Amino acid sequence: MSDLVEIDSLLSSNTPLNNTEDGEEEAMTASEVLQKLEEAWLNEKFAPDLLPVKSNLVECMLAQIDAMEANIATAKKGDFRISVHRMEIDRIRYIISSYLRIRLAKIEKFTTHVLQEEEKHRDTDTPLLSDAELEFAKGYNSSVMSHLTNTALRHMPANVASLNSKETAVVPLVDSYVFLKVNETTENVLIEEETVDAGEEIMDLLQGDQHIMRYRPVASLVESGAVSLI
Amino acid sequence: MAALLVSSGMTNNYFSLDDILASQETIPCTFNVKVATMGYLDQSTSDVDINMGTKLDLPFWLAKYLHKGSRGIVSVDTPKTYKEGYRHIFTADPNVVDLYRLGPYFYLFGEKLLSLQLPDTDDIANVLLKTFQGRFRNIMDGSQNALHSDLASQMEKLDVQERQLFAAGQQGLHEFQKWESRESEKLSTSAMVSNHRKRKRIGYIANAT
Amino acid sequence: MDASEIEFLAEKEHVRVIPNFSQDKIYLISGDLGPFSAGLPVSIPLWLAVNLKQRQKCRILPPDWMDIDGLKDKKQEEADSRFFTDMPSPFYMEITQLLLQCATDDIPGADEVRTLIKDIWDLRLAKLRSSIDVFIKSGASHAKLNHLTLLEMNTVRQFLTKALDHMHRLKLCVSGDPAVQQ
Amino acid sequence: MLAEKALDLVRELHRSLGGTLSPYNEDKIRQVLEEMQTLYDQNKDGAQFAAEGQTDLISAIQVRHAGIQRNKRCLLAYLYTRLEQIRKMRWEFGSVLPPDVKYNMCEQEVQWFNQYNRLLANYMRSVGESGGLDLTQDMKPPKTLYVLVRCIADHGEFETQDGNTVLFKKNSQHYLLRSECEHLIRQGVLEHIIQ
Repeated sequence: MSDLVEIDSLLSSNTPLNNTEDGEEEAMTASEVLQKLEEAWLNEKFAPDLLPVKSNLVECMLAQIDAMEANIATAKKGDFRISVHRMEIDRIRYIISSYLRIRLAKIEKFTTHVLQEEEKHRDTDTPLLSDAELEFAKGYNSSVMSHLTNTALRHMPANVASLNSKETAVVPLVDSYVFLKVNETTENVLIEEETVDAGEEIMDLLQGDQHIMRYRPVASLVESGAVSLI
Repeated sequence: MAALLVSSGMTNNYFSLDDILASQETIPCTFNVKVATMGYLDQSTSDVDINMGTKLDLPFWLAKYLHKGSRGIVSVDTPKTYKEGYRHIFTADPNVVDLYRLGPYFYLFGEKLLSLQLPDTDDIANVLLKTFQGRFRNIMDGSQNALHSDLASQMEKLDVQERQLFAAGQQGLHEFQKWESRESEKLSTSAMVSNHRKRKRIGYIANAT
Repeated sequence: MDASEIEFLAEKEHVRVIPNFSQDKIYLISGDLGPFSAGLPVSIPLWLAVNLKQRQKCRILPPDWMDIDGLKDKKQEEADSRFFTDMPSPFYMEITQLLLQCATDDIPGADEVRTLIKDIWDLRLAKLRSSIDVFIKSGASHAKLNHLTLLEMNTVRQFLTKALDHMHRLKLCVSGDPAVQQ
Repeated sequence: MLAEKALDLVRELHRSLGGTLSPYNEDKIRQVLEEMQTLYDQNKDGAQFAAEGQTDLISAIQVRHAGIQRNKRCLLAYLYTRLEQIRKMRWEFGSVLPPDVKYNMCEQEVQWFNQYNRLLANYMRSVGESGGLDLTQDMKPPKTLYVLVRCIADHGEFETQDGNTVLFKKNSQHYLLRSECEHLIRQGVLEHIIQ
């Protein structure tokens, strides 16, 4: 019982967690991490393409859940708080599972494209995939390719017996429409490129406003957090 | 399982079955050269070759391939449905037209046609957009209200993409109603499992008789 | 998105309850709750409030806006306005649904509240449909949707985005964009 | 017409989408591959004569080449779309498929299913620090910790997380942790009852 209180206070939202990477101090409380994770989940859900992975947030929340579960295990049976903590754990686990599932579905759908993009991201601060996702993507890609090869391609005439991945890669439709909410006022956003019969269209996105528009013009704003997909 | 379905729409990708079916729609072609030994493509004659000047309806994928380049093997003409006569009908009253019968991939095939640079390309492009805008309200109202009336007849005149749109409208409404009646709270058997069950039951009955 | 997921988001909203038990602060990952003192109001997330109510451990205090006269005015305002009015809660529908399901006895005039909220919802949805029609006919490329709630958006999400995606492609065709014409 | 059989494959699969997987049409696949080979052989012969100046053969070569490409696209789309369906089955049926569903798959597809199963299991095991996360669970937002369920069919004994054993007898009702019976509900063994 005393254990519960002790670890509980460790996990109180007032205690900043050390969520640092490459030496940069960035202290966030558990509830802030959860909030960020929830935003990442919704953005991922609505964005037509795969967004850079938020491994830190996922790992941090999983660790919190583990600690809380260890905690519950030591608590006295029938403690009112156990069910409350359990319900919260269920809610957080749902967000994490759903987030990772949506990512897997995109990785499977756009495998070739995702692997190409990952090349560009790999050595930056914002890798597209986690290590586990990368391994999964490679495995998935090769399983599909060898299936197509074994069942069809290798029985085809030599001049057509391979796949041109440029031609066949399934790519996300970044021109799809999305709903969004503006978090930070951003001026002069290019909404429509200039076309033959219409000029370009520029507008200001004001904090608090909600819009429906194509994803492409705001893709970078989603990544920076200036807008959220809803 | 909706969470696992990345918004798909009609992607024009290499593996898309819809795109393959849309590119099977035919286009009136005239052969500019003789094509030896391929006479069997023309079912109206028993000639061994296709002779110069032969008129033949070819599927889009073949017409496009033979048309490209400056010395095109075939010349292409606008399919009847996209010619001026029909374009007038679409603009005058888009809602009475049975696009499925004329299509069924009215828009998708229409988009493909544009790449052939027919003389009336601009007019075709315009009529595609105007037709959709003109039919939109009916599709929306139908999909939001057609709960008790006959769905099949509502959807009959819609082209494939319009049907998908209609279905999306219906689904949004149904999901909301399921939520309102608290049905969405219930954990349920996955769709494939219950489909499989039903099918099996039908199978047993069929075997028994 | 599933309506049940929007409900899930709505369940984070706080409501005030009067517990019939006492309990020290609970340190949740999402923030501290309590302390709970029997008979004293305390603000907790809806998911917990519903759970406590089901276990008969609290009485729920309806949100300020869940009041018959206020809702009548709101309904009139919505009917009079061409635009969507600002709702007192971005999750008005979900909160009403959940509270009326588990805590009818705590909501004065529960049936009338239900009817009024549903009327407001219907007014707003009708407005949404006609504005969608105007939007598509105008051929505009984007629209501002202020004051529209998540659940309202969601009932037309797939339909509207599909329709706009389709129209976008057709517009590219008209402007002769070669990207479409493969 | 050229590539007619390949189109049949596509039509056949397109009709069955949304339902259960249609039987793997090995026969037709073989015919498509044969047509491709025939067109290719004819083109090889044709190329020789064309080189000798017979230009009407060059256009024939182009027609046949378009046919080869079309056959290829239809066949690959058929196989690829089936994989997408099979992948979906892993999420809906679980890691073991009913025999009659498996019956409609070819040997390589069964192998692919097993491979996908392994890939997914490896991935799920690697999530987090403590033994992974089962992503095929928690498919809906949680509402309650415990759920009331009814057995749709006899399913033998079941050990709950707290060490008790319950007997899943047809029509018997149980009050279980949601997390331990969600799979069985999705697979149609148990039915969730809302009070």
